[in-house]
Amino acid sequence: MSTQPPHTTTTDAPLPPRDTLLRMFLQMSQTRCFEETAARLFTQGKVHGTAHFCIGEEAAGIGVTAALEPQDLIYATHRGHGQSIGKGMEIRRMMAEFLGKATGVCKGKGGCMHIADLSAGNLGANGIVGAQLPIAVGAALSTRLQKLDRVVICFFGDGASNEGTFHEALNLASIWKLPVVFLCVNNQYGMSMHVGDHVNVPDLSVRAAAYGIPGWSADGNDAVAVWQAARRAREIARTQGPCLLVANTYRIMGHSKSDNNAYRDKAVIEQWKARCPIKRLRAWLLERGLASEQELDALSARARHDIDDALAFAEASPDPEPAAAFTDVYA
Amino acid sequence: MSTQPPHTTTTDAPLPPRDTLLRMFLQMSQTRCFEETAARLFTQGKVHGTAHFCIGEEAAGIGVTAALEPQDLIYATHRGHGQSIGKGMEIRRMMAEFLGKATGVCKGKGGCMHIADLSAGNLGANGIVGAQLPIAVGAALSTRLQKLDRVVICFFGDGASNEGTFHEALNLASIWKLPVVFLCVNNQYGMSMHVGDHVNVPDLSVRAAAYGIPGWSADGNDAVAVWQAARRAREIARTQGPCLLVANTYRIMGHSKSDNNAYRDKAVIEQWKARCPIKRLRAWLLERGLASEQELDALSARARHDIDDALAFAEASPDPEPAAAFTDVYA
Amino acid sequence: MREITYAQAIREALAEELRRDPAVFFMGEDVAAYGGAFGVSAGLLAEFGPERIRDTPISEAAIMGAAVGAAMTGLRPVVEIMFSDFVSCCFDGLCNQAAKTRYMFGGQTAMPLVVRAPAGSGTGAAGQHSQSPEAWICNVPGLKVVAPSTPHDAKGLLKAAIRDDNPVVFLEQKLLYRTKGEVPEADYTVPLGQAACRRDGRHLTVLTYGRMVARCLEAAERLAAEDGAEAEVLDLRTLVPLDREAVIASARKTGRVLIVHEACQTGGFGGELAAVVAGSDAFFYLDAPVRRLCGADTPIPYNPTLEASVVPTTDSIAAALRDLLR
Amino acid sequence: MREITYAQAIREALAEELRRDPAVFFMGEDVAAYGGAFGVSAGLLAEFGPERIRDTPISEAAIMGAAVGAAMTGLRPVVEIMFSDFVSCCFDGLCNQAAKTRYMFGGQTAMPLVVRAPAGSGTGAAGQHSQSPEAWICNVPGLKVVAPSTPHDAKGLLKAAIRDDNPVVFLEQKLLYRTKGEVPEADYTVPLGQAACRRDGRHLTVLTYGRMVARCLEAAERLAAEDGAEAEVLDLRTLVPLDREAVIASARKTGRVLIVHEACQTGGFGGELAAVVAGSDAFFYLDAPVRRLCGADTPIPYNPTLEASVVPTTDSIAAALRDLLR
Ligand SMILES: Cc1ncc(C[n+]2csc(CCOP(=O)(O)OP(=O)(O)O)c2C)c(N)n1
Ligand SMILES: Cc1ncc(C[n+]2csc(CCOP(=O)(O)OP(=O)(O)O)c2C)c(N)n1
Ligand SMILES: [Mg+2]
Ligand SMILES: [Mg+2]
Repeated sequence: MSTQPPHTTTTDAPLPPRDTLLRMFLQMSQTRCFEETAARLFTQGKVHGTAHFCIGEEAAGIGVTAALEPQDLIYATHRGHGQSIGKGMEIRRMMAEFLGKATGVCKGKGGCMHIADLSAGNLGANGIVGAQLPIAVGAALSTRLQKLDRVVICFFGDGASNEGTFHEALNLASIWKLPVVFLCVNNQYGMSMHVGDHVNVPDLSVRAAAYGIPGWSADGNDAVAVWQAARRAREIARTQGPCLLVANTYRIMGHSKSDNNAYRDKAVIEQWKARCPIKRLRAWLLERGLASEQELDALSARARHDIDDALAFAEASPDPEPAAAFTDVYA
Repeated sequence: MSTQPPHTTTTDAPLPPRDTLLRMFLQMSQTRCFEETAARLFTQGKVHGTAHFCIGEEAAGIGVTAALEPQDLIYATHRGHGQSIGKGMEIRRMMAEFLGKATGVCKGKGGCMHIADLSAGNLGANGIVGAQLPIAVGAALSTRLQKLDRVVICFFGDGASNEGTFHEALNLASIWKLPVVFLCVNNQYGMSMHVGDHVNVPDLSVRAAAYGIPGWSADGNDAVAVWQAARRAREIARTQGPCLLVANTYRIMGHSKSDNNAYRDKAVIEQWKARCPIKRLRAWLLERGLASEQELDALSARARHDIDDALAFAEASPDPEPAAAFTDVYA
Repeated sequence: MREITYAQAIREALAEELRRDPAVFFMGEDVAAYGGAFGVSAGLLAEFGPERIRDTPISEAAIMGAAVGAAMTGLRPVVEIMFSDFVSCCFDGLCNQAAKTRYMFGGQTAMPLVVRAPAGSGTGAAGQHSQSPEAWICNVPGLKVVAPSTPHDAKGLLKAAIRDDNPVVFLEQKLLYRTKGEVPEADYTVPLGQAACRRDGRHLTVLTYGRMVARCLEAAERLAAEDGAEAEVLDLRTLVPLDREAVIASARKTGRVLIVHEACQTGGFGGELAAVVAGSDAFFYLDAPVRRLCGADTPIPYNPTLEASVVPTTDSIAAALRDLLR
Repeated sequence: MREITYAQAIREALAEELRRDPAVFFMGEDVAAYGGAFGVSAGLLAEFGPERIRDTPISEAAIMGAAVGAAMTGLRPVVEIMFSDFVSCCFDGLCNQAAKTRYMFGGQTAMPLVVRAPAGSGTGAAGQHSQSPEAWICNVPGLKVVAPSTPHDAKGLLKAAIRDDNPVVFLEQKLLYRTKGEVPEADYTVPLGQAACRRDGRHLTVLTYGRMVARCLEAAERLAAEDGAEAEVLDLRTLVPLDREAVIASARKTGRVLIVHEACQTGGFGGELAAVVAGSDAFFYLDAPVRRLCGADTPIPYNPTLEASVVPTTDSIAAALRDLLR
């Protein structure tokens, strides 16, 4: 029920269909490109605030969202660009939100820490680490009470697993057997603290045992393995109740734009850069003959184009009207 | 490391010395008598507020405190009369607090939900379920930073194990390897909710696994078994770091004075009444020839006398001066 | 008209809304079989079953967060936080999630949830079970805050709160649970944001709410009988949004204002009331300083005499009224 | 005198107190190797080592609770809550434990702990990272609340807070971290509870604190230059305990009072200030309503223009001052 060797791509479980695989490749490329563009905008002083990049962690987000059905809901993290793109958020409106524009998915009022798109089944990102876990449980309760056939996927980080909300949420979901997958993206850091220092267990998925629910880990840099694990997790949630899936990966970038990584070994960062999940998926697709170089190049180009287009859209969009500051406080 | 059959008295571990055993018998009797008296005071309308009785759970408190050294600290629960008597709180001042008198251990300002005696190493009882866990961790951190040879015992209930503070406190103590024993008195109810309904695990001690610390259960109605387990827990805390010990027992009384037990089977209550830990310790002492009927009767009589004396003291004590309401807000 | 207690009125409101709207459900600690720590929800489990009347573990943050998640996905949760003091244990869910999600998400979602929480002292439960925590939550845009003083209002305001699309904190008054009052049998609501004038008067104004309303009325009667002065007593009923117009109009009319609440004075909601009065045109009609008579700046002590001494009493209110007339 | 930044001043205060008193230690998220989210504690780890400069997991309730336990057993913890918004995640530890334990235990223990928490908007961090939450905690007897506006005060008040035997919430102003000011090198403290008059004036009084002080001073200068009116600017520095005497004396002197804070207006601390003024003898000297100019009653929006529009600016303060003179 708890510790098992991290799940990597296996032939025991079904593989994603080809179109899913290609979409995953596209969305991972879009995510990477979105963030590289966003980082540039910071350097150019075109955005204020901060951003949290998931570069190198794309498989842990998109491997999951690709395994969902359209009616499923996600709750994203503050490092959620991949999760949001994967769940089908319009990239133009995401970029516009990042730039604080009126056309942004939150009308420019939430910014990149609060990107949400309820119409796409994305209940949002949260600025409060761990706050999303009980909220996701509420959405799963809603699913039960409304007798809907859907699951809720709640993303959170290794650091968030130390918040009290993690415990309360998993316990509540476990006794009510709610259809929710707790999806821990273990990128090995909670800001500057290494997972080895902030928890006293070698594998975060053992925490499932405290709630009597299934928990296991997957190689979070292997998009296909994540997809397989997420399919299984979704099925467990739908039919039995909650489970805890940990996608083990690594945070390549600093925590946020103001982080200079002084607390860790640059060599390790380089090692993980070499394990790029996008390159890995590309190689796997080529190896298996599921896609050609040309096809994949075209998808990369399309990703680039989509982001450029989104940026152009966002830049051309108007700022919110001054009065927008005062609306939406109450319904 | 985690689940094991509940610990009962064993000959593999040392037994409490005879004088300890007799003190345990005395203190368990005092506790019982204190609470029966307190309950009567309610019926007589002599106290306002509420109280939480540990009748039937005396072994889970006093089995632990008897295993401590004088310098050790405890953090008690709202159901903490036994824990407090066991830790050496003056019973007169405890009764006076219950009656809201100026001579009370908290000058009549805390009442029975906040009985504390720092001079006796009792950091208090808390009205907020679960709040004591991180506070106890802080006391353990203090122990470490001041290089003291003592441990902190943090009592809490089965219900409290679902508060976020439980999780945050155990995690923090585990990574810092602090000298603290988390002592769960599982009396099978969090107010009206049975432990089988509020957690999804058969044994609360499995929760230790989430923090990589030792966790096990003991028969909480067997004072000697609790003492043995607490000795072991103390030693682990002192030398290695935190552990989680669960004393399994049963709440005989309603949750508080206003509870009419409508939500549970009265027959089960009767079964557990028959498992009275005081009678059990008495029988065990006689069986082993460690005490005579006369000796034990004398201790029972002394308990009765101590409580009568405490009550007389408390009733003769003055109310606080009106001005007392306004002092002690700030140091 | 029939009379029922404040607790019954709340139970009726809950039951009627549960019947009316399948999206409404109710959860909290010991609310089902036990019927709630104060017995408010007794009987609801039998009628609505365990799916809609849900006992939760002792996990306030999970309760509040789950309410937010349910409210964002089509339901209308009502939750009970057993003592209002414990909103401290789910403060983030209340103040950063429930209150702000709609705004931060650009209006994408409503947040129809109600937090019922018994407030106030007088039960001998000491510092952590006796607070009047409204000031903690009245500076949080996105929340509404209600504090009914009668069975009639308790029912009507709770129904309005449940039908409201925003998070509403419904501060029940423990010591009022057993008080009786007239409550219509037909469906009605009391709109949020409207004060009620409980007593007309022209010499001074008392601004108050919750269980202090009754004491203020008693004090006003005493003042009328003994001093021939007529105090107007305004029961705010809703703190956020505040019925500023009613407050200002009454202050303007009488020129003398006393603010009474049970919560500690410093930083209490009475400050907002004083600021509304002293910052409005009513200022020009004031004949005396705007006075506050509030709880002492102490936690609530256990001893019953001390406990009673730290909150306003009919005597101390009457004295303050007299003082204000000088 | 040498000039250092507000952040450096805080760091110096921490370092000096850590050196002076072995009972002092410091913990929080990312405070050690990272040096704190705003770099305030950079370098402390090197000098004081990992036992006294402690990185914690992301567990605010544990941080706060551990501080309480340490403070009860002989230490003097200073903790950092990375953004003051997150006190919502340890609100019980702060408001029900740190604040009330001494009282409930009949004075058996002191509670010498300091909670450092950066507050305020202007960094583009939106609704959950930009609040000014002082009103949440100013109605909690047992707590002290400080909000320094200059490097000098930041250092002196923090040292006083660390030496105080009570729990002190030290609200740092994010946007002031890089501002410079004169700070003595010798040991000094600024006593809690004393306001500072930043500008003398006889026509009107501005009551303010934190980062609004600078804007109020600018607006006052503008008023003096353009309208020939002299505003007195009182920097409260400590909100609890409040320097009531200074507030009342200034209001009495000028007869016109403007209250300025960044936090949302409704239910904000400005209400307390208005109540103190309008409830005191100063009332009899007032020539105009007591005005508030505070943050809008909204969460903080992300877009920078919107963000700037919901808090008082030099322009809006100047306009309010002019208005008050009419
Ligand atoms: C309650 C709370 N505490 C602290 C923070 C500051 N903070 C934002 S992200 C973060 C690290 C979170 O780590 P993790 O959960 O592992 O997610 P990751 O950033 O690695 O994706 C921290 C400490 C916050 N936003 N909310
Ligand atoms: C934060 C909080 N939530 C709820 C309560 C109300 N309450 C007091 S004791 C209790 C039950 C606690 O159960 P458990 O931890 O098992 O301890 P027991 O009462 O069984 O000894 C509850 C719900 C409280 N005091 N504090
Ligand atoms: Mg992480
Ligand atoms: Mg229990």
